[in-house]
Amino acid sequence: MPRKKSARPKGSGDAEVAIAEPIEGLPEGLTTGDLVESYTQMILVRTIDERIWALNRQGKVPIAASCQGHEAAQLGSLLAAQKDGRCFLFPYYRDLGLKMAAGLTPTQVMLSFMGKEGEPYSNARQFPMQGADLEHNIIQISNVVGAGLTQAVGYALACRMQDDDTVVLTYFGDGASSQGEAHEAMNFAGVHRVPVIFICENNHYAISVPQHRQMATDDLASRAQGYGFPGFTVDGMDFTRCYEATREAITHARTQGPVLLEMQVERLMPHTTDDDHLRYRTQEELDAAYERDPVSNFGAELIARGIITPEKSDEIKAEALKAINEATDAADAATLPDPSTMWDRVYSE
Amino acid sequence: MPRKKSARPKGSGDAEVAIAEPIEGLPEGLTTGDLVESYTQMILVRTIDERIWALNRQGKVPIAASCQGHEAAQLGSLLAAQKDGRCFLFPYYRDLGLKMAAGLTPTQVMLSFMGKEGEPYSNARQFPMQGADLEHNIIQISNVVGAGLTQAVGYALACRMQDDDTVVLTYFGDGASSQGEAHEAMNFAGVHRVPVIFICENNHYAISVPQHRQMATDDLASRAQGYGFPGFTVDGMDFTRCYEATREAITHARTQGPVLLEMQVERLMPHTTDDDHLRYRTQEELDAAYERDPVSNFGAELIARGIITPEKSDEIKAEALKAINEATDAADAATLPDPSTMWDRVYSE
Amino acid sequence: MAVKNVIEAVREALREEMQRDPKVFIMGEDVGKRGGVFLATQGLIDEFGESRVIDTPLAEASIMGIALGAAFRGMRPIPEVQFSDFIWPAMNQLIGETARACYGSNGVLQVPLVIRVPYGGGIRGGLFHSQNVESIFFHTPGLKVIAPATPYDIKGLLKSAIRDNSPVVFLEHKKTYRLVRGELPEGEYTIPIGQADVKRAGEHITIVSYGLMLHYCLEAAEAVAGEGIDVEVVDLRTLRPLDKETVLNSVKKTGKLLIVHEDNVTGGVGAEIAALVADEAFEYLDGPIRRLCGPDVPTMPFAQTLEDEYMPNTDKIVQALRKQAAY
Amino acid sequence: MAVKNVIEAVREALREEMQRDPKVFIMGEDVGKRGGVFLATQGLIDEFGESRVIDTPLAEASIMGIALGAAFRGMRPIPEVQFSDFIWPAMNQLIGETARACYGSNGVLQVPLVIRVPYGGGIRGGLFHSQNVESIFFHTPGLKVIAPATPYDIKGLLKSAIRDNSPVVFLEHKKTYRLVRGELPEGEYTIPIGQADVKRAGEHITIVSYGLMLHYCLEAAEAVAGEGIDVEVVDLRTLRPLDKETVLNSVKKTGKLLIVHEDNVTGGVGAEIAALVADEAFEYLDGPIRRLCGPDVPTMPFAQTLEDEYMPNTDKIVQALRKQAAY
Ligand SMILES: Cc1ncc(C[n+]2csc(CCOP(=O)(O)OP(=O)(O)O)c2C)c(N)n1
Ligand SMILES: Cc1ncc(C[n+]2csc(CCOP(=O)(O)OP(=O)(O)O)c2C)c(N)n1
Ligand SMILES: [Mg+2]
Ligand SMILES: [Mg+2]
Repeated sequence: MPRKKSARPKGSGDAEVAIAEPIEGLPEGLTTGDLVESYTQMILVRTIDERIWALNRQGKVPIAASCQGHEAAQLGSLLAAQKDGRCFLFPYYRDLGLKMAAGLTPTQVMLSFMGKEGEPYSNARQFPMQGADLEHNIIQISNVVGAGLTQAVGYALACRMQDDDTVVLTYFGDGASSQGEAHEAMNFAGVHRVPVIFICENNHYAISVPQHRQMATDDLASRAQGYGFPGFTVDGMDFTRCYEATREAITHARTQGPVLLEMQVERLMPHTTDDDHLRYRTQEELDAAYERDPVSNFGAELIARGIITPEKSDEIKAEALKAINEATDAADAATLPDPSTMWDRVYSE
Repeated sequence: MPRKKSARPKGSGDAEVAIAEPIEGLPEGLTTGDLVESYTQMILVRTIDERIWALNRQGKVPIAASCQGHEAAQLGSLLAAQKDGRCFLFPYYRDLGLKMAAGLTPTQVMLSFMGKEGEPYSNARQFPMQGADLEHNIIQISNVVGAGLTQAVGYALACRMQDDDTVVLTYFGDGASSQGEAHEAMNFAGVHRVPVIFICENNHYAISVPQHRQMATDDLASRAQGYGFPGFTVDGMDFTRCYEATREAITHARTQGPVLLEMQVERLMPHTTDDDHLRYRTQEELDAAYERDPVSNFGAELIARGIITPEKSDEIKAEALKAINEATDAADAATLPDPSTMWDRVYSE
Repeated sequence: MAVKNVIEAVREALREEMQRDPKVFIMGEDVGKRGGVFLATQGLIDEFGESRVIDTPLAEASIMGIALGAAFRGMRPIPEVQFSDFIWPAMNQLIGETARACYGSNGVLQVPLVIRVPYGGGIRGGLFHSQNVESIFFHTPGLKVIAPATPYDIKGLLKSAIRDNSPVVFLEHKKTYRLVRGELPEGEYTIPIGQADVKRAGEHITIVSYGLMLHYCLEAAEAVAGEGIDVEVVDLRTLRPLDKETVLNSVKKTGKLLIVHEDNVTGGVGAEIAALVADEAFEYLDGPIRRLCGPDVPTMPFAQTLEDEYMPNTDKIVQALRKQAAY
Repeated sequence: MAVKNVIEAVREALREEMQRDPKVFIMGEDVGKRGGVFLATQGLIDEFGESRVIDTPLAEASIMGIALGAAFRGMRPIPEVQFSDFIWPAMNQLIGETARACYGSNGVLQVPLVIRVPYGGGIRGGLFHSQNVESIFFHTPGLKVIAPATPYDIKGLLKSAIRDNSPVVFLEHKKTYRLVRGELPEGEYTIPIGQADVKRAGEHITIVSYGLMLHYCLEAAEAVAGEGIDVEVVDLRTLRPLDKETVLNSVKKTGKLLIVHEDNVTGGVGAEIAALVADEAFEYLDGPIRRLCGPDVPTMPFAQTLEDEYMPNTDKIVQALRKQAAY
């Protein structure tokens, strides 16, 4: 699989952690079986993502943020965390792929988007998949941009206090990087060498605001230097690259402290179902982005390298469709939360 | 006058602005007359600063933050601003020297510290010299650390909107650099290339918290790179160096956008009159700091270079003492604000 | 007179004031090409350019602090917070700095600034896109707080707010944006800040309300009119400074008071209205002062059933009115 | 029983709870070697080490957010805000995230966290070192809010707060730190959250107060006792959840209510007390509900004359009591 030479070490903090240049063959710990499984997940995520959008147009899903274009970054980094086995996640609101690959069933996802009883993060008190899914080591209280970062740092600090070598991965967008709390989180993490990885899914837009109106630099990774830890920019459309960079970052975080990983991706869909991105992006720009679709490109790669056959790929897609259809029906049939539960659990019981 | 080789360019943004290495002779625009005048101001500031501390012990001044150790940085940068003639200031709460040199009389300063009628910033509604002194182009609403930075950026942006080429200088401490708003201010300034200079008076302490618990880097200037503009660290104990660096920064700010200037100073006194710094600093550390006293060293330099005589120096001190004595008496005799004015001016009239 | 909705009224006010005064400018997230997420600023960047319609980085504290700094220089900024839910990071600038700048400079600094805040629920916004945030501003001396309910009031009050030299928090209920329509006069007009409006005269019970709830109150008043309950509906419009006179006069006439708001009941604006009346119109009261407000849970949950349970609505108000009438 | 002041009571509670439970830790600005600017944490770094008494960078939002994250992992953080005036940058974490974490995860996440907040004026703190910030927390479902007035109550309530699994805003009036002294029992004790305390029984007028003002109220009650005015003084101690029972019972007995607090009057805690009584004890009221509170100016000015003008004090309370009695 050809890899783009995309890891550009930016931090001064710890030169010895420079991420290795891509080599032929698979990165450490990754099997072809993993690739097939991740591709299968990607297809599932993409299929449900598209379905949710359609359900929104049908009035069944009030709002959704699509992860189309972010799948390789989310699934690649997650796979590294899963293989490590001692990671905890504070995802971003656009991380449908991450949350699914971490363990949610399609039905649970559908319950989330339809706001039905049984929703796993908050029993539908919150926006889809917002709250906590402790079974899968995930917390995301809110979609207030930037607010999860300090919490992730605190969680990681607590792990260390408890002599537990968990590493925390916290995800955010290029827009979120402008928030004061992003700075405060990174600064504290640097000072206390907290085992946390800051993963920026940089899709170059915060709703309609393009990157050059968000930051004066070409990349975010250059900021890490000011916090005394390393930062890297990786091609977030390249699944194995994201896996590899995250794997190395986990090792670094556990032994030496924070890392900033910027994964450059594309937002293929409008910001949310409420948005129309043609107000602020040209069709040409979008067409170029579609060319870089991480899911179809990953599939094409796997086929080109003989890891799967075109028939297998079709089979994966057919199975995903079947699973999503069933999930949609199940969620459609599910009940709404009992109104009286609105009053519960304002405080710990 | 020997100069320390202290300018260490840190920013990548604009290499052409690297501040010149110190040369023999005076920097551009600076006359020996300026040096004598600035020394005279420094002595006045130091004398009043010491007096205020004494008055606190006598119960006449409820609280004071001393600027001892910061005089060269404050007066050097201010002189550059004054010579430029088109600068506006958002000072920090420790900037007694700056505020005096900008134009306050000793009596006005004493009225401020005693909370008397006629106090120039807020008529004694606020802590000493907090509010606005528009006559001298100064605004400092609060001493909430970090809050002035975004306001300074907004002020500078407004100047540009009005086709006015004012440059804004905003002062803050090493502690303040940790605030989210410091980040937000610098980020916005970088994106919009706002004519603002961020001057950090880095005295290596935020009350008791030492620099290495505040930031993981050796200096703050390295952060500028992440905002796409230049940052420099200068020896804040060196008056001419501070003048020179600020002068160049003003030119840069006016033509190309923000600059971060870190002036490394020493806090010679406890944080405020309420503090006892021996709880967290050793006597040895303090003794070393006293050696670097910018005021006595500046005086010694001027004498060594024959710019003033020892007698002249004594005369300057005697005059300062006289002025401060008169100011103290005047402020002592001044009345307190009329209680009924407490109700006024909650809203613009 | 043309019939417009609330968002159109907002946009008209912004455009007219920007045309009138070159010092007026807009800043916020996505206010430029996107026209704001609710399209309040749609088209303004084309008319006034990038320097007067500024897309900011995603950082509310700086939006507020920069606006304040610009106001100090004599500009008249209109920062927008995308949803009220995201105003919290800006609280220090708003409550600490903006509200106190005039007082803290002994009147030297003016702060001609209007922060526009889309707020409120009933739109399936869940915990973080439904908040009512008015009580905190209501409690802050130095701020003016406006929360109108109709296109006419919104336009007239937004124009007054922009011309005011004190900082104004301008609350626009999101659900009213497209739902509520009304006539807008052709010509120029403004509505004075600080005046409540009796939206329906009545003899038996006073309702005090504002924002979206006002419309439900008016519906409820109509609903009980047939039962012989004649309800007076006072629309506060401006929350701070509070128009005590209008509230007190109404209660002195009717003797009974029901306060309705969407915000959590405890410590909400309604508490102050009750306290005001229990002090200054005590002798006129014929019965206990009642509040029908959002319950004490953290804003509105997402699921339809839960949101419905949270929101005060016409039915719930009708029942409360019947209870008050029966007392 | 030893006589201690308020700051000593705080310190004792912290030390005992840290000894009892290794999950309890302290974080904030200058809490380490400096022992906090009010010396509440003096000596604790020596006893418990740097990992349990953490000097943070100067950044309140992160102090709060990091504490919250640590609580999610089962720790019991006690973040300190140096002065209440500096809590604003942390508001999003506190109001948006901390208060809603339990509700927003449907009860899955517990938040055993106590944020200690030195607050209040009368100490020549000026606009930015004197603030009363309780009303905003008081209005926030999901938070518990405690504001005791005596060393005994402070210690017992702080210990309960630390053991509670919900987030607690713990308000310590700065002026009481060294001014107010009282007996502390030798052994272990706690005081339940949510119970007001009748600090003085009386028949004619109820005063509801808390914090520093409580002491002035007690003095004033004594002062008018000789005039035949028998005042009952209710110390709320916990503001949220509010002990409605104790307030209502007292007013039902006396028929007259005066509410005293230092915070600005409009929209303060007193408004809710008035609203509560005007609803649920209306029939028992013998006269209007009065409030004696801080005026509606942005906190307290610095000059002695201005601060005195702002602060409610014993004299002003005495006058208000006489007026209430005469009604
Ligand atoms: C504090 C805050 N301000 C504003 C918003 C509204 N908002 C939601 S997402 C978003 C853009 C986020 O951009 P980015 O961080 O780049 O993430 P992306 O959507 O591109 O994945 C904005 C402004 C918010 N959720 N929180
Ligand atoms: C937001 C905020 N938090 C805390 C404080 C209390 N405080 C006042 S000064 C100070 C330390 C400031 O340190 P630094 O910025 O380095 O300035 P220095 O005092 O060293 O000049 C602190 C914590 C404050 N004023 N504002
Ligand atoms: Mg983005
Ligand atoms: Mg410092």
